[in-house]
Amino acid sequence: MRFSGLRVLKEGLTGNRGWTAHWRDPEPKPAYDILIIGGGGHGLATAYYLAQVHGLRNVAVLEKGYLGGGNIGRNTTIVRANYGLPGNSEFYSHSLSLWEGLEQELNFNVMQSQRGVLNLFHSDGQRDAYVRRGNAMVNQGDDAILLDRDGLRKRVPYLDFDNGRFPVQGALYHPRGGTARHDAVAWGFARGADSRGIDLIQNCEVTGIDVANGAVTGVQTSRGAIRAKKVGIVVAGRSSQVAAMAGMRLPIESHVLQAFVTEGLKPVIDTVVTYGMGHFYISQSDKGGLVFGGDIDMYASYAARGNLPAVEHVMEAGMALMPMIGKARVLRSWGGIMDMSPDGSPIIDKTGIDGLYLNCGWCYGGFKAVPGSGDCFAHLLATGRPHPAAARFRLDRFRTGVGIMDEEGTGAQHNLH
Amino acid sequence: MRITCPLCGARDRREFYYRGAALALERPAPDAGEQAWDDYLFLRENPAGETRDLWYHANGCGAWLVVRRDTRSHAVLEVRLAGEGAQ
Amino acid sequence: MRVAGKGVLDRSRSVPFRFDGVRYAGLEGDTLASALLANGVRLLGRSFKYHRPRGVLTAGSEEPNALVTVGRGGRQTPNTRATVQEIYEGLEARSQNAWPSLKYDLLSVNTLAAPFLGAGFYYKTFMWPKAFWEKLYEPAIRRAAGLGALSGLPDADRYERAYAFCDLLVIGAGPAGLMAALVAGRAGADVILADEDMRMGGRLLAETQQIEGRSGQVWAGEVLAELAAMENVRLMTRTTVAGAYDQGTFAALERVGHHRARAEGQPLECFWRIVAKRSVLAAGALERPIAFADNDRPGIMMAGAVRAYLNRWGVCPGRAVTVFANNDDAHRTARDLVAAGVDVVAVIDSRAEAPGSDLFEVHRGAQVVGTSGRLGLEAITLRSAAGERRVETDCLAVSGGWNPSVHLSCHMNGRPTWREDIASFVPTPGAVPGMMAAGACNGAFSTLACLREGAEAARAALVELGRSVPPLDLPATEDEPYRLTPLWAVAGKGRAWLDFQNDVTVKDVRQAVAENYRSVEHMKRYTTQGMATDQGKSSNVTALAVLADATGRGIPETGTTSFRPPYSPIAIAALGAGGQGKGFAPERFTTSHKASRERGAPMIEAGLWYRPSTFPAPGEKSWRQSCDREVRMVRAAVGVCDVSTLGKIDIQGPDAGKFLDFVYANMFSTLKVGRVRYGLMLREDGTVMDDGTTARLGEHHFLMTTTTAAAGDVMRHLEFVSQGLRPDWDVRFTSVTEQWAQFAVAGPKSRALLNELLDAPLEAGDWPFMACGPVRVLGVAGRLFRISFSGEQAYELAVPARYGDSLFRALVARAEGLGGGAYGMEALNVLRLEKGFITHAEIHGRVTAYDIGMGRMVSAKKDCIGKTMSQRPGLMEADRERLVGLKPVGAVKLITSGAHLFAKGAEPVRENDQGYVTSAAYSPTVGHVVALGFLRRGPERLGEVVKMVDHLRAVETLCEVVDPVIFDPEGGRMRG
Amino acid sequence: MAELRANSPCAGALPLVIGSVMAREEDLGVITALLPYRGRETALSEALKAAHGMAFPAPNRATGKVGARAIWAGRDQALLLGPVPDPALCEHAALSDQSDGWAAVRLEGAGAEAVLARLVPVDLRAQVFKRGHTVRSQVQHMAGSITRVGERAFLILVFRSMAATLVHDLKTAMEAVAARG
Repeated sequence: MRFSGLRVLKEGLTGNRGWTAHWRDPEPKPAYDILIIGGGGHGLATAYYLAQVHGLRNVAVLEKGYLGGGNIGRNTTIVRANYGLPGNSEFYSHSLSLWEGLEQELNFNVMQSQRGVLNLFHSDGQRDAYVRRGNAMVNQGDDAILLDRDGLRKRVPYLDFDNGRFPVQGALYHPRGGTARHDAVAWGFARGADSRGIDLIQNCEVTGIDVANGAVTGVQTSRGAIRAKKVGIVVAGRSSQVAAMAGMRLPIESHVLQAFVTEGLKPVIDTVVTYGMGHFYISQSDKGGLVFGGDIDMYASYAARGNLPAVEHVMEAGMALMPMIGKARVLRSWGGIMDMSPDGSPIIDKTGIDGLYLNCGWCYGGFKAVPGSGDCFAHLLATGRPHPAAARFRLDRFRTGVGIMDEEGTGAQHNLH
Repeated sequence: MRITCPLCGARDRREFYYRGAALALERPAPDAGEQAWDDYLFLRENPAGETRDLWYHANGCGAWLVVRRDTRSHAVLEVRLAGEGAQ
Repeated sequence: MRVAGKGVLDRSRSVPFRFDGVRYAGLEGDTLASALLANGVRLLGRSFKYHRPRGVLTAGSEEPNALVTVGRGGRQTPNTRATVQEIYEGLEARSQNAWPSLKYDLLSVNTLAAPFLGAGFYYKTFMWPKAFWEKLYEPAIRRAAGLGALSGLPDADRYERAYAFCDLLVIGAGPAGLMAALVAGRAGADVILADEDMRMGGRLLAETQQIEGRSGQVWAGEVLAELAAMENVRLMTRTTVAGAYDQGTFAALERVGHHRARAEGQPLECFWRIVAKRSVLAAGALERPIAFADNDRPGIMMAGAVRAYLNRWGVCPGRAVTVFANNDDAHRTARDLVAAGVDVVAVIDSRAEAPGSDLFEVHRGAQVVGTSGRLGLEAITLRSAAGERRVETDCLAVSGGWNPSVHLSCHMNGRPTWREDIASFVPTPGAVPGMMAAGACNGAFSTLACLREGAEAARAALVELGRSVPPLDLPATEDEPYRLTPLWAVAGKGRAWLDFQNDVTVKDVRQAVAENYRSVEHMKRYTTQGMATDQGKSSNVTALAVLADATGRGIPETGTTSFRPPYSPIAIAALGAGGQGKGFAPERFTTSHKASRERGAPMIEAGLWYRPSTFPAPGEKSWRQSCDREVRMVRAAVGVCDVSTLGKIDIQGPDAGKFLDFVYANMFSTLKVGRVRYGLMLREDGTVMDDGTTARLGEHHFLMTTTTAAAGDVMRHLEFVSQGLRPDWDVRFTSVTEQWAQFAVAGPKSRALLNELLDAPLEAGDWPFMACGPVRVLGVAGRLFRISFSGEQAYELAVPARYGDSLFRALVARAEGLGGGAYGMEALNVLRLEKGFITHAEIHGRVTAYDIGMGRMVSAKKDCIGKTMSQRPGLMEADRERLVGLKPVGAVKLITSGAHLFAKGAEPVRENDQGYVTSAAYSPTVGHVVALGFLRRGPERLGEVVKMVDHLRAVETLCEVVDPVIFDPEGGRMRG
Repeated sequence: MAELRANSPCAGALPLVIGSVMAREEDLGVITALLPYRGRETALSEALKAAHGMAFPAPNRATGKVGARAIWAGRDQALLLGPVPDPALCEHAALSDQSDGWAAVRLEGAGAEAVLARLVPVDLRAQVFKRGHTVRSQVQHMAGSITRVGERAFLILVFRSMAATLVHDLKTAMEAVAARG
């Protein structure tokens, strides 16, 4: 069914009885050409692009829970392409270009809103580091503007410019950045993949990966064995467990990142603000809730929930930066499982096992990558060759030291990125 | 979250710095080879369940601790001083 | 209106307050809701989506409808629950989400458009034309959405955070909680009893059952008096335990000042972290509505709430009350009303076997299928065996049964257990370690059962803690069974509300299912059910029952969504109390701070430290003028700079030398006593961690210097290596950063300056470059290091910090006598750039020793941290970006940090990127900008001209690649 | 030739009396970090007793009395407060002069526990934290050392450079406690 204002009108007038399922619930077939393990944003996008770009239909997505139930169901919805290092630069640029026009492509309103992203700086050193990054963005063909104090004050007058512990000097402004409705992205890709014939199989947990003489032959699941020529692992925080089913150890440590939303409020923050000194970022959703978060809790965890020290640090940072949000009440807090890599950059690559492919290491930045990651992973799965925009996301870069992408410069400690 | 420091007793998580897998205590010989060093520095078991990791009592006694924990429940099972038979 | 002889508040104390500008009077102990109901005000708010008129639904914090804004300016508080806000003289509340007024709200037209605004409608439209989403649709949606408004002003109130500890935390002070606290308190345990209400007692304040022949209120008062007298019991009223975290940590919010006019210095709220060895969850239960057509009008309330307003506040929300229920409990509402002399129209009970009454009419097997009344209930439509008829009534008390408050038991990923007999979820034992549920929140609804479970839970907890518990006989009270037959939604046409605030109806849930959003999470996210400010406290269970019915699954199979902290919303200002202004992080001041400020030096942050950027001289208009002067001053005479912020680590022990060899890339065990050496420290991955000088003060005694930024990291790193990797080595270290005030004295006249202060003047020959040792300065024992970060003949003089201020003043005064003076960070940066010395602008975490031209410093003679991995192929590539100096050679003379480097003729695009500038500054010494940067194959390209492009600052400059050391490459001045 | 003047870390900011609580700067005399070498803990303790009359403190404990105290300061570390350390100690431990490294504040009064409950994430109530007990913990955001030196009195140590923040944090908490009445 094609969505449109007219359809909404027609259904409204006829008692909304005509709406049909956005996707089927097919029984798994005994065999597929390609199996994608993980029905989160990245997995669903991969499925969509496999069908849309490469015309592949004999594909299934295996999801142990419900579609979009991973980190795409619990993130802070920021979309941006403001990276500084080769590899990340071209990839996130590619991803952002796919975001622009995603509604029309998917015929589903994912409510992408290019309200801009501000990265604040507090010292000359930070400014210069952001200038270096901004110049890399412009070199890449993306947009970046250096705002001084006054320019920033016009944009976000409610920051505590003068009394803050780390006075705000200015910001790197990325106008094309913004937010999107996270669940809608998963649903839009799911609907798009399903309508192109791809099987989305929920409540189907993968329990084993079958490998024969160095090549993958299929998977074992809670709903029986499924054969496949190629298998793609794209399960974020669960990457290590699934890879272990194929006897692999990954350069991944799983951590918990908390995020927060306040009660609904009338419009007050019309952009995305990132406060480097305090590990704090905030935006306001269309429903009116302030959506914000900070750094990970900093201990390996699969609990998908955090603890108070991280919560309080985020809130203190918020009060230091914009004390006008003090009376906003935190309505809900939650945690997601982040697959942290040794350089803070992702992996989209083949593995040592023929036909087994890997997409992981998105740390806490996976949401904005969803279209790009899906497109690049689909390209790798379909052609066996890396997509040019993701060619540097190699699994072996840590061992060889070639092309490490440590944006934070914090070195090989997984949780520091 | 609270961790019972063998020296200070049960303390709030905010007093501690987290380093990662206790594997970091098993430094390979300089000539152990590429794989050994890849295992040591980058590759992780990353278990969903019992794990051993390193914490530093930064705002406490300054001891490095090896903590046996469950990464699903956050239960703390055992805490020992690093370098004291903890490996 | 008030009902004579009812309620437990002080009738003698009238309290004036305002709502929407109108003056009303209430009584002390009233909430805004009870006071407005007493004044006959029923319309309190508008719903989120359709802006439907809404009134009070509940008598507690779970209220979804009656949300108001309290206060003004920096104290304006939106989305305040009228059912929780206590009235006080001067209280000013306003309705929200309505325009122009609560009565005539323009956006209530939305309700006419409802057919087009069903579940998920916005995902299906607003997509054409593309540009309109951000320009037209989204702004309109955002304006309509949201509820109350922030003032946009900094929060003007005080908040605080605190820690508390106890053996047993009792959550909720109803019958179960009171009993638990009493048992534990009498046993001598360390108890905290916390309750969100202004007054403890829970449902005992709202009911009429007797305990030990006394009213519940009286009994509760006696227990509270006893508890208050116990030293080992802490009573926390107005305190909501909002979250359960690991190892018995709980988050709680105490509302300290919301119930009275602001008092000076008084915190408005206190955020508590409570650590408890054991906890008893006695959070009670929340009544759930029944979904039927137009069940959302003001005047339609929960039956238990009507009882609470009557029995606790002496208020009846209507003149002619009707009850609609599926259980016995709701019949109490009718009984209490009749006893209070209020007209009860009828009790409509969906159960054929419902009990009768001689006090009021009971319609068995009947249902309410519709209501009318524009801004408040006027009549309902009753459907019974006799058919449908209209019944005049201005208050409908509804009960679909009670949902135990399982929330906290689920904060650690536990899922509640479905109990068919009470058609509700109850906590799963063990879901939160050390927590036991008791009373209504555990599905025990009679007063006696609550008392029993409370006592038993406390006893069990104390036994686990190894305490003996004296026996305690339960007071005599009612033990009526809880009888209900589930009724979730009344069949029929029209919109039947589930989530009142978010305007989610039964139809929406059914449509979500039709569109295959069948998982409970999909349904929630697609319809927004349970996502409003009440998080679906009264509506979620009913909604998932409707979902279960629509999908043909059972309720337990359908399951719940996740319960997440906080139980009820908490202000960011409370969670982040103290973070405002300077409180976010400690401030570190050097001993020369005061003197520097007196000299007008602007201070800049360096990590947590403050350091002077320049020392402006009279007449200087820009920092550049001051900086240039300070640089010339150091090169020509002498300058003084506080370098105390650098980390200083005292390292001692037989294995100290061996230890330094292991943590530094280069060799230290060979360093002679009384000498200093520059050291490069690597991370284990082979990248540069830090650099600095280390002095050998004795055979087994070294003093390591770190950069200001990395001081803490290096200390932690050394501890790790010592405790974790080399526990057998005998080496000890401790930070002495704070013990010593240390000043750089740099310039040709540095020795002359020192000689004015040192007890024993320096001869030309002694203290050669990189020498160190003890000295006496103005009679005080200090240390002198012949090291230079400026390229001049320079020393660093250290004295105990107590003398820092005094010594700095003495040094600067004498330096000025020699044509010198103090210099700041800007000059320091220029001086080091002229010499090609690196800082963290260069060693930014991604570079190796090889990249900065120090590859040879990684000693081949020994192992060290980072050595092996620094030899990974990728880190040895000649093609890497490596350190070079840059100077402008074209018409444009500007070089800017953060600019990128390209081959002279190349397009400035990523594919051609060859490097970047890390530091740049104008050098008055050489008369042009000097800069450092990283360039592919840099050292092999000296003399080549490259193009620097800074898109952001619109600068493009031709630069010659030069050696990083631009000034005095032979280092004669430094050694001289 | 001019002499160098000594300044104390909290000079000008203390004393402070708010409600029932008083905060004043404490002059502890010489402060020496004692870090016993491997296997020398007992020998050091003996030497310490011989020279200064107090044993090397066990974790979370302070030994000695006013004027000559040793407070446990972390793994293999104690602070000797007061006396000039006997050179004999050097045989068993690394000694490091920290006389100028710490800001020392005495917090005293009926509300002192309540003030610290707003700053320190450790249970410092009299029934569990008795005279002679000490902890290494944090004071708001600062690493510090807290010792009970009396019925209603605590000794608080933080790094000297953070003295102003310590005073600020104490003052804020003291005001809040006082305002509660």
